[in-house]
Amino acid sequence: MVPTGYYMALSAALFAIGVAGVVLRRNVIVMFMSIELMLNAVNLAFVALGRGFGTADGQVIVFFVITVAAAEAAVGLAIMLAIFRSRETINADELNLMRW
Amino acid sequence: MLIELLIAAIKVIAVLVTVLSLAVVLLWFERKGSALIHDRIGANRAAITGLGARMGIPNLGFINTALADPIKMFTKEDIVPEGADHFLHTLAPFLALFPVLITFAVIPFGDTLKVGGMSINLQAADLNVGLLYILATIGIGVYGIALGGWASNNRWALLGAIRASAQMISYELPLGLAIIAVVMTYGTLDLQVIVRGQGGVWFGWLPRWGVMLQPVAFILLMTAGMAESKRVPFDLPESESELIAGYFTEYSGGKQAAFMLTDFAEVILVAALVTTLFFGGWQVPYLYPDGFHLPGGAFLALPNAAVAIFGVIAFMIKLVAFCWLQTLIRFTLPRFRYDQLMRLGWKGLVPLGLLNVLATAFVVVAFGGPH
Amino acid sequence: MPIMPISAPFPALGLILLFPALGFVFNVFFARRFGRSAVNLVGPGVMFAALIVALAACARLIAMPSGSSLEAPLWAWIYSGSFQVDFALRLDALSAVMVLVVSGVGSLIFVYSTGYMAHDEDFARFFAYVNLFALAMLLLVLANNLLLMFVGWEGVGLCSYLLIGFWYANAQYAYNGRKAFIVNRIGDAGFILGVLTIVATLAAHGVWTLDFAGMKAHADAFTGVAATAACLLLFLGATGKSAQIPLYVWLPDAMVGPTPVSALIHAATMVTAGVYMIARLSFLFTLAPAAMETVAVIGTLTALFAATIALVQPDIKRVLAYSTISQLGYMFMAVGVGGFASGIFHLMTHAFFKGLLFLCAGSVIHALGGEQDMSKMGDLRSKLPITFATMLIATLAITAVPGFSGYFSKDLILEAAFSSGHRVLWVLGVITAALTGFYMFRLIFMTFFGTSRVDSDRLHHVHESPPAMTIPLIALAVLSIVGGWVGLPEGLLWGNAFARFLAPVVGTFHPVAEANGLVLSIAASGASLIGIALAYIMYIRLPGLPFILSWQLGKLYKLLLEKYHIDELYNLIVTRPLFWISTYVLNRAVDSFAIDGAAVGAGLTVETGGEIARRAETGNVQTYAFVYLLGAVGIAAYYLYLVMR
Amino acid sequence: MPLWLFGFLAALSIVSALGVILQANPVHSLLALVMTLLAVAVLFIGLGAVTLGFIQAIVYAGAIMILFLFVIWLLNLQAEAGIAGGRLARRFFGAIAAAALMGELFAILSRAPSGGNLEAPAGYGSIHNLAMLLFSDYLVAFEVTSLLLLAAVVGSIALARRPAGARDGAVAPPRAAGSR
Repeated sequence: MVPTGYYMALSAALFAIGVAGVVLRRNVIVMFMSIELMLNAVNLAFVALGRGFGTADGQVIVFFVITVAAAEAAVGLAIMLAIFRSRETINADELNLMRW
Repeated sequence: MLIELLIAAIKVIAVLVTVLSLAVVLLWFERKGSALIHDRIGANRAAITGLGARMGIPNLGFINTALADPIKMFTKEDIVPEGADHFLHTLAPFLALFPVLITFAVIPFGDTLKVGGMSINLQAADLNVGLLYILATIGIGVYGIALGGWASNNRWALLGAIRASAQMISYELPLGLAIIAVVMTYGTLDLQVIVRGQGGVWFGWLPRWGVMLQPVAFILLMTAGMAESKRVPFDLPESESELIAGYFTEYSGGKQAAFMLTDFAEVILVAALVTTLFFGGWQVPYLYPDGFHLPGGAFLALPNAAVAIFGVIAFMIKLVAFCWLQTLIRFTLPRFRYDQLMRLGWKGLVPLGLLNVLATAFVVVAFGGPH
Repeated sequence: MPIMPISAPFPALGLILLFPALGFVFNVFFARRFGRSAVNLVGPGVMFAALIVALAACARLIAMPSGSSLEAPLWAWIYSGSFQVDFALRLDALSAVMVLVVSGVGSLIFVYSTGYMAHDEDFARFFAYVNLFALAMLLLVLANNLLLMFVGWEGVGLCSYLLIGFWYANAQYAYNGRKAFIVNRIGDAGFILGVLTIVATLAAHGVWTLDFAGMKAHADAFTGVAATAACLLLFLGATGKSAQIPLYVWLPDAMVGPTPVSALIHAATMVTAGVYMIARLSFLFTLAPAAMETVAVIGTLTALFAATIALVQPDIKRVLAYSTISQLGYMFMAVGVGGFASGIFHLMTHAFFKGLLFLCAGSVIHALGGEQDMSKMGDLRSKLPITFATMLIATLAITAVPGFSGYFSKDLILEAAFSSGHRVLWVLGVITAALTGFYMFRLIFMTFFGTSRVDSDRLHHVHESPPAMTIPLIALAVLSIVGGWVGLPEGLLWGNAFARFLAPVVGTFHPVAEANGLVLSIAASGASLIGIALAYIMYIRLPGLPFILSWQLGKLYKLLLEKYHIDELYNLIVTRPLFWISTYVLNRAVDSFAIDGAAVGAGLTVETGGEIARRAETGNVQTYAFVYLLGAVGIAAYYLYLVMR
Repeated sequence: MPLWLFGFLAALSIVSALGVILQANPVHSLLALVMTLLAVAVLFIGLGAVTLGFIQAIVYAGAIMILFLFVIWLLNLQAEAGIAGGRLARRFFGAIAAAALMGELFAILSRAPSGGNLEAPAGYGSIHNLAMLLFSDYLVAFEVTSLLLLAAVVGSIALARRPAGARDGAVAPPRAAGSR
């Protein structure tokens, strides 16, 4: 039996890696993937804690997270397509029209 | 403990060997089947070491061809195109083949066999969420094809890969919907339980096969399954008149063999799924654990081992029959256009599948479901 | 052993509301698609459907023991702690009379409207409004609690406003609509305060209900002061809705709406809502004698006052409008002296003959292509025979000629006034009866007799109205005659069946003074006949006399013609000061200086701040993410600090 | 789940997660992400959330990630010129901040109550168990999610469709791995 704490540590590590990806990578798609990584880290924490407390509510939350991630991916990727069509790039450093 | 491991290993090896050799047999099926339909003789030149024919030894038919084809492929040069992604180019065929092969783990090919004091479940892995597992492996199988096409650094290959992945993702939906209807009918995801649920007869003579309960799901699963295996009439990803060979244009030798093996394994997988879900799997009509109970009231007692072996044989017969059916369809129907393919999937099969699920739900609620 | 009253569930009451609601929805959303004939079918059709349901419900009610009621609790409406109000309908004897009047007269007027509005492009909007009005009015009379009744009360007010300004392209019409709405608001404020007084009074006794039945059961909670205050406030609402002194000024101006609207809303149904409300709350008003006195006096004064104005008005619809105010005064006089049943009786007969009068006037106006000035009419009886005949019947009814419906109801009111000891009011009422006879027959003579003063270019267009308009006229004429026969004098045939029917709801009238009904009746009828005779002399025998009189009594004539300058007075003491305050205090001082200054100052502050802060807006998502990350690290660090400390 | 298996899966998921952010080629990043997802899915199954593990594999790895792959192809993304470059200072401090966040999360999560590692009840994580919760306590959320999905479908179609008249040439045809 693996202690819940181990899962939490793994979750923390995955989350931090995701955060690093968002801050370090300039490619918007990879940033997006890093966000998915963070979502997964949180999902893992939900399921592990749910198991620790013997309740399935954590799993239901993860179910919703997956659904929302699907919606988010569809819309986000569509936005990227639209951006790419007009600006020919999805490099985060070059997408800075929304400023003063 | 040790003996259990041994039995498990034997089951796994048996399943793999069966599938792989069936795939080779299918290759011969294809050649002979197409010949039959095209009204020609078909492959008849292969003979062991090429001497047989000369020495007057009769051609050993499918054994020769079936052996000659793989040997030919595996001895050819393995070419990786310039500018290709080396790592992925090598990984892709196995990424495609692997998920299909492991899917067979949950297909039950026989009833429980009692040997000595042990009862052996004739199923490589007794998973109580077998159908979910099948959906998952089918979903993962897309990657091999997609990455193979992308890694080849070839426009035709990439187009083929895009077509393949779009097609497979689209047809996963009707496939899943068909499976959901079956799950609702039997109230379980365990394939062995579903097969057991198809034992016995109605009205004293009609086998209780799933196709009687879920004819629409059968058609859906068959169609979507054939689309998943990317064969005529759904072979747009590799349509030779448009894309040379689609996603495996740049493959040769053993890696191409792996891709072709994937195709044949998928055909077998569809046949296995159809058999398991709709045609009673290993169930033999009128055969019960204690022997045959014929409709007229006649009874023929059989030992457990004989019943189990009958089951396995019945399963194999049904499997081969559905493989043959797919081969026939392949050489009977012309290829779809891409828009027709998508329209059939999204506007035809998906709504049909949803309606079927709805109807099943009504029936289950109205007449009492599995619970 | 007497048969106990019962209250039976009757969910079909909801249908009475549902049909007009469906008609409203249809006319709003689908009329354009289906066209005029569909609207002409649906508009009156839903009213007839409601009428049929109402008849079925009333038949059911009459079959039950006296004092019974039908209940239809539709859904829970306001549930706030112990204060609970349901959306529930109730049909007892009083609301049965009202529902029949509203849906019956309403149906006929709707049919009439299909003819009257035949040349109007906006017929769908018209029928949408009147269907909505029917819905609100039926809700008003069917509501089983005061709050729901108020919903209907406000709803009819809204529809009245919409329909007065129906031809909104005319600025004066739109202004009149606003005037009606605003004057009604003043009354409604009184109504709301009255409701709140009742809630507060009952709540002080631990009772949280606005059900009429519940309030009646706890009527002992009202002490004299509370009852008087509540009743006076509610009566203020009634003066607004029912056009009594001092809030009557909107009704004459409301005549700019389409004539069927004047007939339905501003004569037959909506304006009687105040009378209905007081009758409905009779158990409360009887606890407040001072309020009752006020009601009676105001009613009588209004009756006399409006009748004097009606004497000289040249506009046919204005005469009828002041006549309506005057008749409403009679009704308030009746309920004020305690004759609730008589008031409701007059309400019903008035709905018949006044609706008919307006419809006939509409027919005349229709025939003359929009002419409303009686000095440009005359000698129309041969050209408009049906209109003339029916209008004459209605006029005989309103002037209380014996045998016609108005006679029975007005007689009962005057008898009630006299026998309750209000002799002065009785005298004023009789004078008003004489005035009524005069101005109504003045109207008839000026319109249908004498020499034709119609513009020559209009004369050859004059024609009798189409059957869609004349059939309702005939139906209402029949009702104007026989409608009063349900309340005959005591001892004659079935006697006053109407009062007996209503008695369980509004109580019975208790005379305090001896009175000989026959003598009183002869006196009142005599007064009416004197008025009629005067009109005959002045407008048939000596057609020059009115001019001489108006010249001789110039000042009085002018005063009456100018309606006692009440509108100007209100302008001076209410409207002008309000405008002054709006312009100089609210607009210049508060709005321009304080509010605009604050807004501009805030804007400047924000602009300057933004100028500085916007430098942080680099447009680079990753920078934002980085700052966000720093924030997250900081918060996590603070949390750790709190935990570890 | 035995500890060794957990250790293996944890290592696999961390290595592939690092792969997501360190690979220059987006397709490789994506493959690494799929690997992470599958490792986490197996962890779910090990935790008793069998259904969820398979849903993760089917929906996340099998569908959402393919969507990513499509977009990468459509946008014709090439390898990034290394992780360095651009705003170096921010990257440097960003990495430090991420590391600090990881440390803090370790510290915080190690204090989190973790329940008692109870024995899982019968049927824990099964479809039946999950469905009972979804269609009772979480029904409203479930229905709202369906609306969200519908909105996402409509929204992404509206965003991604080409304006009329720009049918051809708006996006360059996809290029495969090695083409420059």
